[in-house]
Formats: sequence, C-alpha cells, structure tokens
Amino acid sequence: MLLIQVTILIFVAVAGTGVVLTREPSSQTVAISFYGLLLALMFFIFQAPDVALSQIVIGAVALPLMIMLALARIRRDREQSERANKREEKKAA
Amino acid sequence: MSGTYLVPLPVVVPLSVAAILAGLNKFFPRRLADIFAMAATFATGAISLELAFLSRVQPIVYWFGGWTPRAGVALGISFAIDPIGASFAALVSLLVLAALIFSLRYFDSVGTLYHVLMLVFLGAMCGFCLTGDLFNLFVFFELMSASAFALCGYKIEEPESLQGSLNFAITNTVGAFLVLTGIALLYGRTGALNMAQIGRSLGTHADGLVITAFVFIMSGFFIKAAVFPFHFWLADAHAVAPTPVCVLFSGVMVELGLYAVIRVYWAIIDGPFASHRPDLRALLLVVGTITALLGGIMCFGQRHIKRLLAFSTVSHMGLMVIGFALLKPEALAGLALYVVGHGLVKGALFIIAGILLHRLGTVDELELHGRAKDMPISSTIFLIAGLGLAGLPPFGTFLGESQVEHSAGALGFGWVSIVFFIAALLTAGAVFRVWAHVYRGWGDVRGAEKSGSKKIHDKRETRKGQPRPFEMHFAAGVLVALAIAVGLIPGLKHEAKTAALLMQDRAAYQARVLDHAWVPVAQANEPHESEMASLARSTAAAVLAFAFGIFAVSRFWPKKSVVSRPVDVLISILRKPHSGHVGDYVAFLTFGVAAFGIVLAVLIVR
Amino acid sequence: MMHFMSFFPYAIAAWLFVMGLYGIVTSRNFVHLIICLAVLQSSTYVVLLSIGYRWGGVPPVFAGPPVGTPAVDPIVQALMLTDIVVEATVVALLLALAVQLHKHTQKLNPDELEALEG
Amino acid sequence: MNRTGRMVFFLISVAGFFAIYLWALRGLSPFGHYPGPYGDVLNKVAVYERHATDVVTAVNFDYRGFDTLGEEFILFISVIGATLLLRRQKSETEDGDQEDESPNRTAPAPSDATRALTLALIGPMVLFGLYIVCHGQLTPGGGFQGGVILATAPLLVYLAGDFESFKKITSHTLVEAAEAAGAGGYLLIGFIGMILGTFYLRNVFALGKTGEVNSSGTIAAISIATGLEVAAGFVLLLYGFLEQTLEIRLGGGKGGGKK
Repeated sequence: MLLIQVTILIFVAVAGTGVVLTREPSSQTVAISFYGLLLALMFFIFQAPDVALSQIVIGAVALPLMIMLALARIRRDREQSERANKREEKKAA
Repeated sequence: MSGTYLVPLPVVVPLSVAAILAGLNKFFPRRLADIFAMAATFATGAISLELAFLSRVQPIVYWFGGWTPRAGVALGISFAIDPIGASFAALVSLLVLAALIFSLRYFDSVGTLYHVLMLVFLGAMCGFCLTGDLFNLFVFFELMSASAFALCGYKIEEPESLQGSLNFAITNTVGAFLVLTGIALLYGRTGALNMAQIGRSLGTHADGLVITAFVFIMSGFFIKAAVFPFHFWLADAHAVAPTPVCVLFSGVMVELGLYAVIRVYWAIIDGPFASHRPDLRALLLVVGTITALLGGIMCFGQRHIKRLLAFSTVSHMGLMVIGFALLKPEALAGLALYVVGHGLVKGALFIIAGILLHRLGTVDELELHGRAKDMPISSTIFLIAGLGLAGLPPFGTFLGESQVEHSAGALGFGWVSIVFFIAALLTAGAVFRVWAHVYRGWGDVRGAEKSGSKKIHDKRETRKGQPRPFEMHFAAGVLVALAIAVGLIPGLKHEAKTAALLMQDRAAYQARVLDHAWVPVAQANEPHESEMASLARSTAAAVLAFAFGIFAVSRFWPKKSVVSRPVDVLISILRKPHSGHVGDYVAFLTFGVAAFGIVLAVLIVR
Repeated sequence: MMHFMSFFPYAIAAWLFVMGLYGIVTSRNFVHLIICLAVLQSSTYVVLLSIGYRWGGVPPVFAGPPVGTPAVDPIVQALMLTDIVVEATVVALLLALAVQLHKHTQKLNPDELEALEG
Repeated sequence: MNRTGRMVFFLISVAGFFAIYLWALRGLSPFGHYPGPYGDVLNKVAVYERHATDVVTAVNFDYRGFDTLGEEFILFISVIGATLLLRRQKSETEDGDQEDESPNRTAPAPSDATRALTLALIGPMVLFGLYIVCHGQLTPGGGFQGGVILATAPLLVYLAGDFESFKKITSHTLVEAAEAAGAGGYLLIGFIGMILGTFYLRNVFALGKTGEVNSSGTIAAISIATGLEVAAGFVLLLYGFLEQTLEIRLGGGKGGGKK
C-alpha cells in the first residue's frame, strides 16, 4: 500500500510538472485530462471515493471538454482571419 | 435572543430573488426586474442595519441547521454578527442600491442577467461580512469573486476590458488558493474550521505554521484589498469595468479584503501573535505607507478619470492598512468609520464619472477639458465629494482619519499624520485638478497630450438622450449627503469604539460562540482628546489639497523644468511595473508573499 | 520509508503550487495559463487530502464497515468537493474571457497585449 | 519587465515562497496522523444523527450545508457569467463570414453504428446519473457527481446527431429555468426549517431508516435539488462553448437565445 501511495504521488508530481511544461495548448488538454485521472486515482487510493468520483467527472471529462471547445473556437478565429488576410492579398494583387 | 430569525436573510434574500430572476429570465420585463432587484437590495440593507443595532447589546451567534457546538467542538457553520460586520453589510447594500439606480438606463442588459449578477454579488458580500467560519469565508470570497469577474468583463467588445478582467480574475484566483492553503494549514493544526474554535485551540506560540498560514491568508485577502505589491490588478479592472460595478469594487469589495484580514487576525491570530504585535505593526505600517504614497503618486499621474479614481482607492487602502496596523481599538474604530465615509464618497465620484461618460462619451481628463461647463449639479457634487476624499470635517472620512491619527500619535507614530496629509494632497488634489479642467475649463491643456498615462478608449455605456439624468445625480447626491451625515451623527464615534473593542476581544468572542455564554459588552470610555487640533489639521489639509489641484492647472505648474524633471522620471519609473502583463503581476504577488513571510519569520523567530 | 512518507505528500503539494506559479508567470498563451491555474489548484487538493489522511483508515462511508472503524477525515473531503466545483467554474469563466479576447484581438499572448500600460 | 527580468525576479521570489511553505508544512502533524477533532466527532455521530451512511454527504448537505449552498451559487453565477461573457453582440448577429470557403468545416456525419452506440449509451447514462444522485447519502456520490453525469446525456445526443437536435432537447429557456429551480430549491428547503420555527437549513424531514434510499431527511431532498442545478448548469456551460465553436458549421444558428 505504502509503495502504491508513494508511486501515485510521484506520478502526480511529474504529471503536474508535465502539464505546466507542455506549451502547446491542444496537447496540454490531453495532458490535463490525464492528470485529472491521476488525481482521481490518488483520491481513490487515499480513501476519498466521493472526491474521486467528482474529480473523474469534472477534472478528467468536463474541464478538458470545455478547454477543447474553447480551443476549437480560437482555431476558428485564426482560420477566419487568415482567410480574410488572403482575400485582401488577392485584392491587392 | 431577539431578531435571531433575521440572521440568514441578508444572504438568503438576495440569492432567492436572483434565482427567481434567472429562472424567469425571459418573462421578466426590464423594469420589473429593476424593481425586484432594488426592493431585495433595500430589504437586505434594512435587515443588516437592524442586525447592527441588535448586535450592539450582544453579538448574535447563529448556527445554521441548529448545530450548536458540543463540548467546544463546532459541528456546523456559524454566523457571528457584530456591529462592524453588520454595518459593512448595510454599506454594501446601500452602494448596490446606488449602483442599481445608476444602471436604470444601462444599455444592453442581456435580460435580467445583470441584475442576477448584482444580487449574487450583494448576497456574497453580506455573507462575507457576517460569517464566523473560516471556510465559509472562503466560499463567500469565491462567490463574490465569480460574480465580480463576470461583472468586470461585462463589456466584451473591448479588448482592454477583457484583458483587465483576465488580470483581475487570475490574480484574485491565485489569492483565493493562497487563502485556501492557509485555511488548510490552520485546519491541519487545530482540526477546526470555526474561527472561535481555531482561535481557542491554536494556543499562544507563533511557529512556522502559524506565521505562514497567516501570511498566506493575509496575502490572499490583500490581493483583493489591492495592497502593495498586490495592487496591480485594481487599476486595470477599474478602468474597464462598467461604472456601477466600479462603485462596488472601489466602494466596498476592496475594503472587504482588509476586513477579512482584520477579522481573521483578531479572532484567530492575535493569540499567538499577541507578544509580537510590534513586529507585525512595523511590517504593516511600512506596507501601508508604501501603498498610500505609491497610489497617490500614480493617481496624480493619470488622465483617465476612472483609472485616476482607482489609484486613489489604492492610496486610501494604504491609509486603511495603517489604521489596521496600529492594532488598537481606537484605530480600528477610526478605520471602520473611514471605510464607510470613503465608500460613500468614492461611490459618488465614480457615479459622476459615469455621468460624464454618459453625456460626453469619454472620461479622458484632457479631452474633456472645459466640455462640462454646463453641468452645475455634477460639478457641485464632484467638488463636494473631492472635499470628502480630502477628509474635510465633518465628512465621515475626517472622523475616521482623526481617530487613526490620534491613535498613531499615542503610540509614538506621529509621522502617520504626514502620510495621511500627502495622500490627501495627491488624491484629492488630482480630483480637484480634474474638476478645474473638466467643469471649469481652467488651465491650458495644449501640449499636454503626450504627457500622462496612455489613453484608453471608452465606449458609451448608456443610451443617449436626456442630458441631465435625474436618477444618476440623485444617487450621487444621496451618497455624498450620507457621507456628511455619517460625520454628524452624535455618539457614532463612541459606538464605533465600543464595536472595535468588541471585535478585538478574543476571549469573549470564543465564549459567546463556543460556550453560548452571555458576556457583557465592554463600553468604551469617553475619549479626552482635543478635537480642535485634528479639526484644524484636516481642514488645512483639504484646503491645501484644493489649492494644489488648482495650482496643477495654473500656468505656474512647472512643465518640463528642472524642478519637474526628477518627478517625471520618478513617475515613469513607478509606472513601469504597472505593465498590464499578468505574468509581472503574479511575479510581484509571489514576491510579496515571500517577502511578508520572510520578514515576519525573521522578526518573530529571531 | 514510513519516515520519508511522513513529509513527502506535503512536499508534493508545495511543489505543485510552485509549478503552477511558474507556469502562470512564464506563460505565452492565456489558455495555457488557465490550465496552469488548474495545476496550482490541484496543490490545494493534495494538501487537504494529506491533512485528513489516517494510516489504515477506511473511507468515511459506513455502509459496509460499522461506525467506529478508524476512518479518514470526512471534512477535508467535503472541502475538496467545494474546491473542485470552484475549479470548474473559475476555469469556465476564464476561458470565456480568453475566447472573447482572442475574438477581438487575435492574440492570446500576454507579452503582445499592451492596452493597459501605466 | 522583459522576460528575462521577470524570470529572474520570479525565481528569487519563488524560492522564498517555497521555503516558507515548506517551513509551514513541517509544523503539521506527520502524514497519516489526522489530529481531529472535527472529522472524528462527525465520523462517530453522523450516521446515528442523520441516518446517512456516507458521512461526506452528511457533512456536505447537512452539517456544513450552508457552505454547499454557497458552492451551488458559485456554480450558478459562473454559468450566468459565462453565458453573459459568451453572448453574441449586436455587431456579430450572424457572426459574419457566411461565405465560409473551407470545405473541411463540416465534420463527417457520424456513421450509423456510432450513432446507435451513442444513443444506446444515453439511457444507461441517465439511469446511472439518477442512481448516483439518489444514493448520495448511502454510498459515494450525490447530487453533484450525479448531476455532472446527467449533463453528459444531452452531450451524447450531440455526438450522435448534431448541434440542432442538441439544441432541441436543451431548450435554453427550460434549462435556465431548471438551473434556477435547482438553486432556488436548495434555498427553499433551507426556509422550511425557519418556517417551522427552528434554524435555517435545519434537517426537519423524517430521517427514515438508515441504509434506505428515502432516509436522512432533507439531505436526500437537497441532493436532488443540487443534482438538478448541476446538471442544468453544466449543460448550459457546454452549450455556451459549443455554440461559440459550432455556429458557423451550422450556418449561424439562432444565437445566444436572448437579447
């Protein structure tokens, strides 16, 4: 048990660091989802099933979903402005 | 105890009305929503005031769910109501009411959502003032923040607004986690969340855990209170938030951050810190002084009126921190009165700025030069409010200021008066300068375009038309009148001092909350201080501030001369860190927490 | 091992807080920054969880084991539930602001925004 | 500050921060030795007093029910706030750019197999969510966790069909009303205690038999109100973001639903 606890704590620390150091938001979304699952697992190991359940539905599902949707919107903005730029270039040409 | 059934209402009434308005969003005509929201706010204010009166005799302890403590262990959540907390709740309601009146002509209100946000904001601040449970304090802190973030970013079409709100939201969220970490530390030590119980079981020894927990909680709340070096978000948020929201941010929300520190200090931390009070006093006096002077200088250097008023709030927060730093009942009483007086005056000033924006579509001092000559009512209220900001008798600000100065003098910190004087000179001076420029058209602003801070483009927040909006002037006028009335109520000073003694009496607080004991309220003895000296001093300060403001628009003001160059350099240096970059702000925040912690550790453990 | 474990979980909490701060300060993208804020918040989960833990304790659910079995602290778990809600809501609000900011400026890098200087 | 300056300043500061934090943590009792007394007292008495076997739920919805009320309203107001922040302004009623040229915008319609699978998942998902909501006082879970699970059901509809049918089930007005009803329901249950002459949020319902579904009095009722609020709240949140993302693909759509 002790060994499992130490392992999961190390995993959480490493994964947390990894999430911060992942600079690309879309891969970071995957990372935070994984991190959320690890946290849920940790809560479970440390005898907090109620919290683990919340963490799975929020941290591993709802939160990454919101981030994904926000990123999709941002990507759309980019595409749109790029298209607008191209159109202007065409006009200029 | 009489009136106990009233206790949950200041929180529950606004939240209920918010839920109704949100649920029936589509079916509520705008005006009906206005009426509902204002009625709920009025009721909340009346109940809070009644609670303030009732708790003068004996503070009211209320256990939600009826979970009274067993053998000194609190099982549930308590509200512990004393006059200072309840009066702040009443002040909150009053300013929300003023903001709602101002926003009667607010455009684009997105159904009733604006009202819902305002009401939840109100309920959260009331709960924040009344609670006696540390985690409950955090919950209301977050509730307050969540509604504040949304209100601040209301104008989603302006990039400045979004960036300002992001800076505000990020720094304040980091602050909330600092507070939560501090609470967790205290819980780990004492196994309790009720403030009275933590205070009782914490003992009297200040070790690393206690010091750090206090530093975390204090820093977290100081972020909300915009104390140096945590103040950066404030000007950004104020410059961009809608005017009625500014009224609440500057008038009460920021002050509530300090209120929480005071509550936590006297209920919990004073036990272990009692023998280290001089150390804490030294730290807080320095921090307060820096905040007051920095805020004052930055205030004077602004041309965007809302940003100028925001920095004046920073400066006045510094003065309030000084009031807390003295750790004396008289200073605390003065601080409480000062919060009330300042909140009313600042609310009025923001409303007048909002009227300028409504009428002329900008709040840039130089652009507005001479354009408001035909607005005599605004002009008069702005001038009077400026005098109130300077602490002219008989404003509530004067009453508070004189008590803080008196208390400081008794402790041998006479120089505090000078800080108050300089802050008044700079902040009120800036307000008078704006008045002279905008409402009088005095001075020459050609060539001044390049000076001053960067311009921020504002868009009109209100529907055009009706050049003299009665209800806006009404709201501002009532606030200013109340600010004067506060200073004239006979015996208020005495009441405030009794309330301050009550707030600082840790043993009695614990007995009331945990043992259900009736402890007689200690009455403050009548002070024997000479009124005349402080009366003369404050009047002189206000007059000098006025003269300073007028001097700043006159042709004798040194522009680009040998005298002003070092000042310009100073201002440009001070302006550097106010970069609008959230990374900078969080770096300063980290620095502040670390510095507070290390300084207190060195002072206490040495 | 036991001795090592008596402090290790706390240290993890402190580490996550510091990493969260580091991410926020160095961030070049507001979405990244918001995720770092979530990491910072997970530090509070770890510290709360560690404080309430008890060696050999069962979860505070007495559907199986009888009342009186040594159990871990239920209070911190209730606090953590609140904490998780706070995380979700704050992230939602911040993301909404970031989405709007990008819509209006096409920028998400705090280094490139200069609207609020001085 | 430039990046390097900020970095150096931050690293120095954060070293101090880390140090005082660690210093504080050393003052805690060693890991695994929870000192009490709050949690221990409740572990002892909660089951007898509240007839709820899950003490965490008893703490959440009864002993510290007022915290949870605040927490519900944090969610409530964030949903309102996000709706407000993601609203569509007048200037972008149809969000411009109708001449969307990129063909890859329209994602491929889900295959029939995927469709059937997702639709088949919805029923169990709803049941599971309801189960979690109703058994909060007995086993891990409760209104909050169950509510989020319930909120995923309409999302599955979206995955199976498209945004339009998602919109149809999640009639904005109705979901908004449901959210407010959940939050208001919590407040109302609190009032019952006051009307009966005791304290706000007093658990005044019959406590029932420990271990049964309709036990623990108001805890179960509050759990259901919370479930409603959370489910509706998360649907609205996801709706807000989805709408921002997908309006183009669906040719505009109706917009934020309000003016």
